[in-house]
Amino acid sequence: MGTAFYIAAAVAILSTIMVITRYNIMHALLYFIVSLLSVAVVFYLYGAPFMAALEVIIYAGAIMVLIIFFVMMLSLGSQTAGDERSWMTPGVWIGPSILCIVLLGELVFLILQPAGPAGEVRVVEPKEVGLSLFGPYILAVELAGMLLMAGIVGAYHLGRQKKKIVHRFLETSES
Amino acid sequence: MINPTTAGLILAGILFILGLISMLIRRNIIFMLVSVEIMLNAAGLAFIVAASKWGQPEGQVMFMFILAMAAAEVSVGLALILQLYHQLKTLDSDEASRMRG
Amino acid sequence: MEWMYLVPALPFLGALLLILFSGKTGKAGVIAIGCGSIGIAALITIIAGWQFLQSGIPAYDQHLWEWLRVGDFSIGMNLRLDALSLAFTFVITFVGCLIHIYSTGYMADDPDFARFFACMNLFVGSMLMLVLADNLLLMYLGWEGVGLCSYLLIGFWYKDPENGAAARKAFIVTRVGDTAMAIALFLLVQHTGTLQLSVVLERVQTLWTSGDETVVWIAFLLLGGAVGKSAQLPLQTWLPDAMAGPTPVSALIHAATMVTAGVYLIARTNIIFNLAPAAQAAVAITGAVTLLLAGCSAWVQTDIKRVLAYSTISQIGYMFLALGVGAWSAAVFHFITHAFFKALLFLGAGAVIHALHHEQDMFRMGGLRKSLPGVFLVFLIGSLSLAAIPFISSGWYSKDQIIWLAGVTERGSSWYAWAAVLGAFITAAYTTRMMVLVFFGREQTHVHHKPGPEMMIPLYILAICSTLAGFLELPHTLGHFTWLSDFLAPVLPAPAVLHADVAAEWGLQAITAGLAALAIYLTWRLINAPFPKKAGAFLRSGWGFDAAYDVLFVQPFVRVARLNRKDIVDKIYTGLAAITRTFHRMMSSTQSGILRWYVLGVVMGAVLILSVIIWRHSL
Amino acid sequence: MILLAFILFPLIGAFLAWASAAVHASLPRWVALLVMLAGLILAAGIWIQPEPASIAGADWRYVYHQPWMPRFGISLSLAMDGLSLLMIVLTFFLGALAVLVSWDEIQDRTGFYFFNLLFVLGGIAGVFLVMDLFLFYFFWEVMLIPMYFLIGIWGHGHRLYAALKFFLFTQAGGLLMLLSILGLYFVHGASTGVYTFSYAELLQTPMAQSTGRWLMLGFMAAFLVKLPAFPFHTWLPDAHTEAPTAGSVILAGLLLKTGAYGILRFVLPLFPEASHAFGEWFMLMGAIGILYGGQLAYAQTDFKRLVAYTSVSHMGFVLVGAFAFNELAYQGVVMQMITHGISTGALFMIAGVLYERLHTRELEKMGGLWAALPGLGTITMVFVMASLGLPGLGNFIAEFLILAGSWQAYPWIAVLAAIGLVVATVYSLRIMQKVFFGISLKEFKLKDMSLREAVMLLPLVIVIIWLGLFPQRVIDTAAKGAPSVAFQNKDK
Repeated sequence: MGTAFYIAAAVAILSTIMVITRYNIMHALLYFIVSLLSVAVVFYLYGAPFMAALEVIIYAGAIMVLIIFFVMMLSLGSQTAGDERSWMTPGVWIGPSILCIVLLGELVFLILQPAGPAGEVRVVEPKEVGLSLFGPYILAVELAGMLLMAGIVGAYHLGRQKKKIVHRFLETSES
Repeated sequence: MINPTTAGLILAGILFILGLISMLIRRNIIFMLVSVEIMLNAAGLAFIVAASKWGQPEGQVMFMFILAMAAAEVSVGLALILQLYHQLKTLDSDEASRMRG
Repeated sequence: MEWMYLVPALPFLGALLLILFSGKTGKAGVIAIGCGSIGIAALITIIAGWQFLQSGIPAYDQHLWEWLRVGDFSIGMNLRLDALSLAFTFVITFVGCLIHIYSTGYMADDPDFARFFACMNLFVGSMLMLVLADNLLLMYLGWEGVGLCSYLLIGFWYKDPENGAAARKAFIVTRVGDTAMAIALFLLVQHTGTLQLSVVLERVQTLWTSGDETVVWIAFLLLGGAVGKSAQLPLQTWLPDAMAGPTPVSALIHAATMVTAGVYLIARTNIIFNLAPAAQAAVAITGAVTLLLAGCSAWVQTDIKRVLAYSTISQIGYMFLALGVGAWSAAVFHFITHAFFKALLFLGAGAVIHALHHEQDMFRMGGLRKSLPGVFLVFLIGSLSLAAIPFISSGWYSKDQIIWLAGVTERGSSWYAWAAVLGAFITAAYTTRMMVLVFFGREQTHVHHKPGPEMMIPLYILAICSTLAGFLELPHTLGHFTWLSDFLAPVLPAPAVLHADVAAEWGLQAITAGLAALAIYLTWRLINAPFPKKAGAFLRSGWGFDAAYDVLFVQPFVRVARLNRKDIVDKIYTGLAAITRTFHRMMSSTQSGILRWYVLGVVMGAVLILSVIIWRHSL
Repeated sequence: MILLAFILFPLIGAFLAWASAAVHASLPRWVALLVMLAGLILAAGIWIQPEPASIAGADWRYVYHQPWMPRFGISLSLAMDGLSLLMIVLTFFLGALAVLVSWDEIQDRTGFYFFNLLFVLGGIAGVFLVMDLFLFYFFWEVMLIPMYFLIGIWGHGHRLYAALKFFLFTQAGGLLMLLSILGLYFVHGASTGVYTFSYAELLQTPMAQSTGRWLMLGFMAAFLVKLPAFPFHTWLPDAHTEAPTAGSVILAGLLLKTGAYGILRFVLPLFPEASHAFGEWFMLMGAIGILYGGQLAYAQTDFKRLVAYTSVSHMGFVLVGAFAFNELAYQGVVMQMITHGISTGALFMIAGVLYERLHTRELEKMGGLWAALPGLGTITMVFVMASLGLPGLGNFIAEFLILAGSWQAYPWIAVLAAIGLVVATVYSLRIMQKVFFGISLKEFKLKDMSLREAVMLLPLVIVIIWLGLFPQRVIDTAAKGAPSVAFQNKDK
């Protein structure tokens, strides 16, 4: 495990911290892209070059850009940042942080438990991945395809600008 | 020196926890979506590390599924946020609490 | 004798008619039905009694119908006429008839005339059922029936809540005794398998020997029933309060007949008591103590009817004493004379009360000797009997027999005899006090209207009877005439006299007579002497029994009832409901709709699960 | 077939009554009354006619059997013996009176009201006749739900609370019974290979001691709640108080009897061993119920609530008698079921009559009514006396037999129960004092009983006196329906 990993890991952690502390959503998203890129480096270091490429292309490229465009479309200006500032008072941090650090401690403890022989990093070729994807996991692939399809349809349906629909339950509770 | 698997998993854990903290403290619903993405990504990292430890392709296969799911989730999630924003004129998730028991 | 069933049936029928046609028959109709049914019953009794005496059979049974039969256990609606029941039936119908006639005058102005006669008829019917029953269950029917009528008639003037309270007290206190009696019946059913009196008494003798535990229990429980009905210690408290009823009721029910039901019961089951010496001793002690305590209470009363009530308790104490020493026929003898003279006294008192517009306080009476000479005369005759003035009063013959036998029978003791003598002294004292206060001295309340013939004629008849009834039996000292005990002999065994000494009897009679005379003299002289206030109040309240029962039983019951009105058990279920509701609220409040809280829940769950894993791992 | 008629009469009548409401609002009353009278005549006819030869070696008078779901061993199996016959007569007698009671009281949605009323009665008739445990549970539920509506729709102030409480209590008990029925079904199937709900077959189920005891407790749960026994009685005062008069009459007169009937018909014969084992405890429970119910009855200020607690007290006698295991007590229990139905039903009717005149049930607001209502007072007196067990009235026979029988089993429990007689006197006389005696608070100008009220109360008076003086007819009939186990001495 070389220096490259530690640098990439440090960048990933730092940028993620930046993500969760920003008030401006644009800044946060850009930091998240940095985080994703460094995680892609880590993927590469763990012998998954194809996955690293996918991480960059789909996650950082497609998904993040989708969110960024979405944010831009809603044109959330400084008002949101102000909201964010007012919501994220230091007091809000304390409880969740303690809880999560406890959780992290437990995770680390479990990870550090000796389990099996410590192996070196082994490269798994994209070919192998492809073979097993379209071999034993073909059904899962189909399902993933259907999920994406459903995502498209759902997004289209929900995203349509139609006249304001108030759900009947919401309506009754309002009255 | 800790071995690569442990190091990778700890990194995944840290990233996941950071996402979780974000999830807990944010009220802006877009940020919450992003937090979910952070956590999904961390989970994917754990799979990759595991794949490299055992030298098996299954970990990477799982990552691909996570990727596909994240994509679908983001698209539907964003559409929902859009609707919510149109109806409530805010992104505060606490405002969308009318379906309480 | 075949018409015997009509004796109880006619009063019942009369009561039924009076209830069904209440208010539609007019006063004459009510009188015709009420008095007529009892009168005919009395006639039938006399005829049946005559036939019975002629036939010489020990008992006449009449089977009406089968009441209930479960397996081997069978109870018939059967009547049985024998010497004992004939004596009681005669007194009941005869005195009952006279009191009915008297009531037509006494109650003439009452708006509930018909109801009064319905209840009275019902009472006579039940009482006849009680004495004519051939089995204990049927006797129990009459037993409770007279209790009901007593309740109805004590509370006859229902508008006053105090009368209602007195009525309920009478019913409830006697019910306590009745329950004891019921348990005795269960024991008899269990061991003898029947309640038919003749069979029970037969089997009892083969099942147990004298003093066996079970038979003693049975006897004690029967005694419990008897003391309840006959107002003996410790259940005597209801009788003085029962005077709240109209005076004819007091005369008929609370003096002449119903209260002697206990005497009848014990006399009827004399074989059982014979087998249970402890219980029989308890009967005697109950009688002796009661006659003294009640006599003392009678001494200090101000209400004329309460004097008579306590005197009744005391006189029944004499009967119990007689029963307790095995002088069965003496008890019945005293019952007969007492029925006459006490009915006479009550009716006389009623005439006084009626004449003075319902004034019952003796200290507001006085001097009535002149304004009510007829009443004075009969009252005097009754009082002489009550005070047991030798030779000319029936009370003397019967009471003297008891006093004598209490000392000399096998189960007797000189203590009993002395208690009885002392009781005679007290009796003479309070009787004199009553006479003096009511009829002598200065007239304090003016007489409004004199009693009419329908009231006076029964009084005269009773006066004659209470003089003549004494001659049914004469003591050894006066020729030893024993017609009544001979007549009762098939049912009631003769007392086991240990040492019949005529000289001693003379002596006892002399002492008794002397004490009575002394009592009369002292009372006459000291009528206005001051009496210690506290002791007077204590005696007047009947030795504090009422207060004690109030604290011991009534108050706790009422208090618990009041506290627990809402039913504490329900709290378990409402508590359960409240807990469920609280859970519901807690669970429902977690569904706040705020997303972050849900996430927090997930996180906490994860922490928890991992903690468990680590904990198990580290084990 | 005649047995089917007893169930179908009320059920079909129920629908007819509902339908006839569309024609005229008062028509359902007549339909209901006719149906009930027809049933009563039929039942009385069976009772009067000489007994037919017993069927199948048992004491059955009539048997009707029709396979229904043979796959699960469920059949439409009806049978009538002396016990069922008496209960059926009582059902139709009180049912007819309940219709009369509701004549003027119910003016709202009469069709649906009489539909429910008749449906309850149909369910009760079913419970008394059915000899298949599956159908027994079915009818057990059938009588529950219309009763819920009767209380919940036509009741007084807190009717919804009372109805819900009634429903929850009885339903909880009923579900435990269902569990036990299923348990018995499978235990029987496992040991004999025959899976059946038939009562006759299940009678001889061999089972382990502990199994039998648990199953018996399941059955008892339903019956104790229904009876109701202390400490499961608390639904009763609420339900009785809030129900319309006819509802109270049916509740007290019939529904409670299904619990007692269940004990006699199912618990004792199906689980003789367990019944003997737990007998003393259940008797103690009954004795506590007698005293506790009496104590609480004394404390009440609401007329109907008071009467409701007297029911608790009186049904305690049933429990005491049922587990005494001898013929005296058994006959007493049957008598108590009938006489309690009549006397308590009558007291509820009287409460209803008073409510129609005074518009209150509070005892504190009554008093001195004798002057205005001597007729009603006389009748009340009869039933108050019945309730305290005056000899000459039916209740005395019942209580005497129960106590005499239970004395032979456990004397100390009989003593406790006998103390109940004193308590009964205390609370019963309180009714008379508070309602009819004492000073009247105001000058009541009330009319005494109307013809309709006389017609519904006088038969009850006659019957209660008849039962007190000539109980033999009932005893003879009931003897032909006694579960044989009831006579077994516990020593055997």
